[in-house]
Amino acid sequence: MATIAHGTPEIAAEEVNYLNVEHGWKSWLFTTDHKRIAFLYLISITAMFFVGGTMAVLFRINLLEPEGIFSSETYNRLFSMHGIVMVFFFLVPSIPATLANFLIPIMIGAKDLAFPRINLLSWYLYVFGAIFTIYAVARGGVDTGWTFYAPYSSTYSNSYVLSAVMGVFVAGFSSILTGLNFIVTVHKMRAPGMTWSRLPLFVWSNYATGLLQVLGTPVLAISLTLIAFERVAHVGIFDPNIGGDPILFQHLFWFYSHPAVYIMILPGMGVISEIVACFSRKRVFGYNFVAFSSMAIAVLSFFVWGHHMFVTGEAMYTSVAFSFLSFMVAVPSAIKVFNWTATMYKGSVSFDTPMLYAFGFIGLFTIGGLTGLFLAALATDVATHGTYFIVAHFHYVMVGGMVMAFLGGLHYWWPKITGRLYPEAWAKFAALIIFIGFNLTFFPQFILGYLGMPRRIHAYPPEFQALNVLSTAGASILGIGYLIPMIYFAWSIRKGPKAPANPWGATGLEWEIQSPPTTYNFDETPIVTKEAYDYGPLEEVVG
Amino acid sequence: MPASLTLLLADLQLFPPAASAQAGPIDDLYWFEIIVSAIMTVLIFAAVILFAWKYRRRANVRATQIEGSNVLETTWSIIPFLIMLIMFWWGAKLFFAAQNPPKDAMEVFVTGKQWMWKVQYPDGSHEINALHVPVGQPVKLTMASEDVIHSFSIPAFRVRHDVVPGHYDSLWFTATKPGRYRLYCTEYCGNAHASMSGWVEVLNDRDYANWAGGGSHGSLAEQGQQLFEQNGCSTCHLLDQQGRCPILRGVYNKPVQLDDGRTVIADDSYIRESILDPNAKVVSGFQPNIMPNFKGQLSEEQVIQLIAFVKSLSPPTPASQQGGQQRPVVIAPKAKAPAKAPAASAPQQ
Amino acid sequence: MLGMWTFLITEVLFFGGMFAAYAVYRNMYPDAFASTSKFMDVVLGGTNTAVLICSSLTMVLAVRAAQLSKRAHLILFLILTMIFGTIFLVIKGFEYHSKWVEHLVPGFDFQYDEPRYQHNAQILFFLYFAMTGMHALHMVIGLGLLTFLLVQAKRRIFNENYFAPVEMIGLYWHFVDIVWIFLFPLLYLIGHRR
Amino acid sequence: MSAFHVPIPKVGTLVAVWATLIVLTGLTSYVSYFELGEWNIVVALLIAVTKASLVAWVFMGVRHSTTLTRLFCVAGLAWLMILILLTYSDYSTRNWTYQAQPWSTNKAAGTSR
Ligand code: HEA
Ligand code: HEA
Ligand code: HEC
Ligand code: CUA
Ligand SMILES: [Cu+2]
Repeated sequence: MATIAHGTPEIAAEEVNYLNVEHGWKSWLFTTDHKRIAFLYLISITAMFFVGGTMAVLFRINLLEPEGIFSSETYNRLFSMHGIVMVFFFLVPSIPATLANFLIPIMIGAKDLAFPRINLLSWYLYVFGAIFTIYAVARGGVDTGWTFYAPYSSTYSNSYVLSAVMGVFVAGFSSILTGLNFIVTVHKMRAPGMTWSRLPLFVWSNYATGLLQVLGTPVLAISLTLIAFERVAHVGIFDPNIGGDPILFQHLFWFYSHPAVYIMILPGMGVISEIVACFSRKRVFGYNFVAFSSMAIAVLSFFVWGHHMFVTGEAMYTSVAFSFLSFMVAVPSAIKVFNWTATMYKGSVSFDTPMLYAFGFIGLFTIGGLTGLFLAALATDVATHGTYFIVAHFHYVMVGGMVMAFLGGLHYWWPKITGRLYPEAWAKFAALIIFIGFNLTFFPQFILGYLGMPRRIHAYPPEFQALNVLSTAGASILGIGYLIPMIYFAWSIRKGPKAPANPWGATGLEWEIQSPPTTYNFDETPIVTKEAYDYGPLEEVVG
Repeated sequence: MPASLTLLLADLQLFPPAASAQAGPIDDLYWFEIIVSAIMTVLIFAAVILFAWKYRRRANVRATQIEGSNVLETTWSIIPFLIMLIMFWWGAKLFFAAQNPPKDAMEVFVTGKQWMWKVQYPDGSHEINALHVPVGQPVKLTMASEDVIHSFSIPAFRVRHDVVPGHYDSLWFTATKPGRYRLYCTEYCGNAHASMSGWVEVLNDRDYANWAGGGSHGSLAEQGQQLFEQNGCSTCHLLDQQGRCPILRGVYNKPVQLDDGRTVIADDSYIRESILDPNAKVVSGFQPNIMPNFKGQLSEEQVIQLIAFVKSLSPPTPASQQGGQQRPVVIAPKAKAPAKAPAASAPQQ
Repeated sequence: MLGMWTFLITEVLFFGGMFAAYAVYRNMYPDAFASTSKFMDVVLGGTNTAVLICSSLTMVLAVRAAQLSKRAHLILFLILTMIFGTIFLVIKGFEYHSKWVEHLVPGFDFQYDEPRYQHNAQILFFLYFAMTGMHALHMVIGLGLLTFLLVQAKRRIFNENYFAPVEMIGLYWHFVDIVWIFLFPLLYLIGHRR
Repeated sequence: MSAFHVPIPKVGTLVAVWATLIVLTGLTSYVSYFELGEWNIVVALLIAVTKASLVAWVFMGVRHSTTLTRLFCVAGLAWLMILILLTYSDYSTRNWTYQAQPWSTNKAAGTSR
């Protein structure tokens, strides 16, 4: 279709791969190659991450002073957009739409996803959604928080709620389509011999994520539609003045948004399973349990949404049930943490960058998850709801967990994706900076939260200043930490040393093909005879 | 800068004061959780570091492949789960205990609106973004919102409850330490959400008596009586003789028979609803659509005054103790309770 | 095919949000909801239910024809299905029109003759419009898909080895029918003749 | 996927199902004219479920489908039930109150005075 390589001699000499088969923007924008689409996604979500991150930096600056620096209007718009952009346009699509999109077909020995064109469509939907949202920002922003609670969002707010809601709605469909694609692909496209018990854990966790996306997202879509109706036509569905119940919106919203937090962690867990296995040169301890726990999380996560509503006047007995179920869903997470740790036992552990991120993930996710238990317990939730304790909790799991996993995975598969190596020393340095910056930013927020500092405020009592200053300092370190990989990745795409097919000595189909892969991944469909983590002879542990 | 730094650090506070009866027990749970978390975190960090170091990659040393172990898996599912059960049970117990106020609780009314808290006392005084309570006395807050969802929170008491428009929410505590504590709105409610905060003053008995003594305006019930006249309620609701309308004397906290066969207890929420949406529950034997709808004409504060007046028409009997705001000891449906015959839906204990 | 089923699951939950809202509000305001039944035309609703069931039958016959490579039958049944679908929408249109005339459209000068239920009935009418509207939207999309099938059938694309699109759109069509099977009793038959 | 032997439904079966559906529609409308209290909705829903199952089972071909497809159908319904039932559980139990033994007033008073 597009003009074939009027490329430099250097490129012409290169093996043909998915990056250089075709050139020109058309070959990218109309591609149906899952790898190219993953690349498009990678660029778009990175852009959105920096949009969201810049907002975070701005409002963190505001929080240096107790009385605030910006007006409350500005501040409210900043954190709302930060939440919306980060959740719906960065973290939800982060690993699934990039790494998993790239890797699932390869890992299961397929040429592409089941529906390549739907895959492209989902990217376009994502972009449309993002445009709507950016448009909302440009017009003056949204000030409802990422949770869009009625009746504030439906009746009172005079910001650009509609276009933001539209944006999220459209992006939601993009997410549904990605999930649908994964589910069908995993069911139908596995290479001969790739049985369920041989699937890499990364595939398992993304399969579970797909279920969450497919089952949860439509409910978000409908609840946002109802908000939109209410805003446009004042139909009264969430309007207490005519007997509508604002709490109903919260039920519908959290029915999606709680499972969504697992959409935002399961793929990360999958990445960590791969990394830990590879850099310990060992099969994952308790493969079945790790795989099964992903599914358990996916199913159980739909039973706990009410834990966001303990203080809204939700019925007492319902709250108790939701509290109990929230603890249930924590068990499979615990299983995973223990299994990763056990995987290193008697391994051969190396400290390459991806592994450093995996360490970071295990540590920070544990802290974030354990503080989730504080919130699942009714009495301590009452004491901390709506405060910075919550903010700290979810940044620990989302940034300390998922973003770490995303970066880890990106480093791990970077050679495969681009065919280039990144500078290891810089990468280690950045990982360290990010770890330090992260803890400095968010640990003080636990303390602030129990002291009672509410979230979403632009001005706060002076006695909280010291901790807030610490937190802002941490955020700037963190910001710099995120810039470094940006720079060396950009460098590496053009100038990085060529990567071999299997730089880490890892197992798995993706490492058996060239880096970067050709358009159809495999010359002929592979026949799988081994399990995913075949690092050598086996020894049973008894006991 | 060091000077300002020391200033900052001088203010540095790491743990909030515990100034209510429920703060202590909740803190105990909190500490339990912290200790469990600390132990787990340390264990996991230690294991990760130990394994990573001990089994670091060396030439000629290969990893030992291990399949897994069902015994281990079961252990590390069951033990955390048991620990979590403790957290669950403990948290739920405290939560249950925080549900219903004791019968002798003093009642204070709170109205949240963008962006302030208005506090009204039974004696008729009111204040904005401030709450005065006596030490050692259970206080029940009955809270309404004029517009969006707010959330009333006093960190030093470890209490918090959302205030959702459309009905009453409530909250109670017993302050134990005289002093000034912050109160906040912790549900995002728009532009000035941050300034919807103020102070709770816990006073000892003498100070409280002094503070409370100063009221010159009539009591809440008297203010309500005025409204009752001004809004023409008195034209229909004659105090002692029944016209087209039910007599309001003695109604409060008594069961009311509705025209659709249900029975509800005439508590605050029921009376509020009777004023703002009279047709929602029509008293049996009366016509719907007669009583005008006062929504939009009365603010939540005024409704509170009217309720106080209606309440004052039901003088406390020995059975219903002081103040009249007691809840029946038996489990009774809250008035917001939609549908369902109470007999069927009220679980015993 | 699996893709279609997965998609239908998302549809179930999409409508599910509204069904949940319905359940909640009906539980809250049973009388107000019952009072609206006099505005719901059981005859039209029932007719529409029957029309949709007929269209489901013709649809499944169309699929069968495709499987057997009976092109003429396929085209016939597709057209019949589309006719039934159109009848449904026309009837729906009449119903909407009468609601509009009676000021029963929430957000557009809503007026209810029983002041007692003015407010709460509005919620039911909104749900009515949201649910049936969303359903009608699906019908319209379905008609579009059927047109597409028709064109392809005319072009002799389908044969006994290739008829997956017919099957898939058939599934979609039946699903839309099922949604209506629930909407009918919930919206038209509540507290009927009370 | 589709090229293989798909069981072709008999026209007779299809028409029989169609007839049943029409009859059930009539039945549910008819029953709604009786005052059965709470049972009205129960009957209406039972009939609706029957009709829906018939459509799914025969028209949508679930009866010939793989276990996987059936699993997906069941999952869809199960999740719908989770959504509706758990939400409903909140609203239907709001009026269940519970008089706990609160931190006894005496104790609090005792410590503070
Ligand atoms: C990636 C995202 C993510 C993840 C994975 C989690 C995981 C968990 N979350 Fe979190 N949560 C959020 C994102 C996330 N959360 C967000 C965004 C919000 C706020 C939304 C808003 O209001 O804006 C929130 C809010 C939130 C609340 C509501 C608070 C409130 O608003 O009042 C609650 C309450 O129960 C909660 C609980 C939990 C629990 C129990 C887990 C569990 O899954 C955690 C399980 C993990 C572990 C427990 C750690 C590992 C286990 C061990 C090491 C074993 C040892 C353990 C023991 C011995 C006990 N979360
Ligand atoms: C999903 C992912 C996600 C991610 C990755 C982040 C990342 C960050 N978040 Fe975010 N946050 C949320 C999700 C996320 N957040 C959500 C859902 C909310 C709730 C919103 C709501 O209440 O509605 C929230 C709210 C929230 C608050 C509470 C606001 C309030 O309630 O008032 C704070 C406060 O500190 C905060 C801080 C940060 C910081 C410092 C980062 C950092 O990790 C960001 C780091 C990134 C960068 C810094 C950008 C990259 C670097 C540059 C652009 C270079 C320039 C910068 C420098 C040189 C300093 N976030
Ligand atoms: C035009 C006549 C009219 C006016 C004015 C009126 N009411 Fe009523 N009220 C009624 C009737 C009739 C009923 C019984 C039917 C019902 O419950 O709606 C009633 C019922 C009530 C009840 C429930 C009583 C019970 O026994 O459960 C309360 C409380 C009440 N009114 C308070 C007020 C207040 C306060 C005002 C003024 C702000 C007011 N009413 C003004 C006619 C009136
Ligand atoms: Cu009121 Cu926030
Ligand atoms: Cu949650």
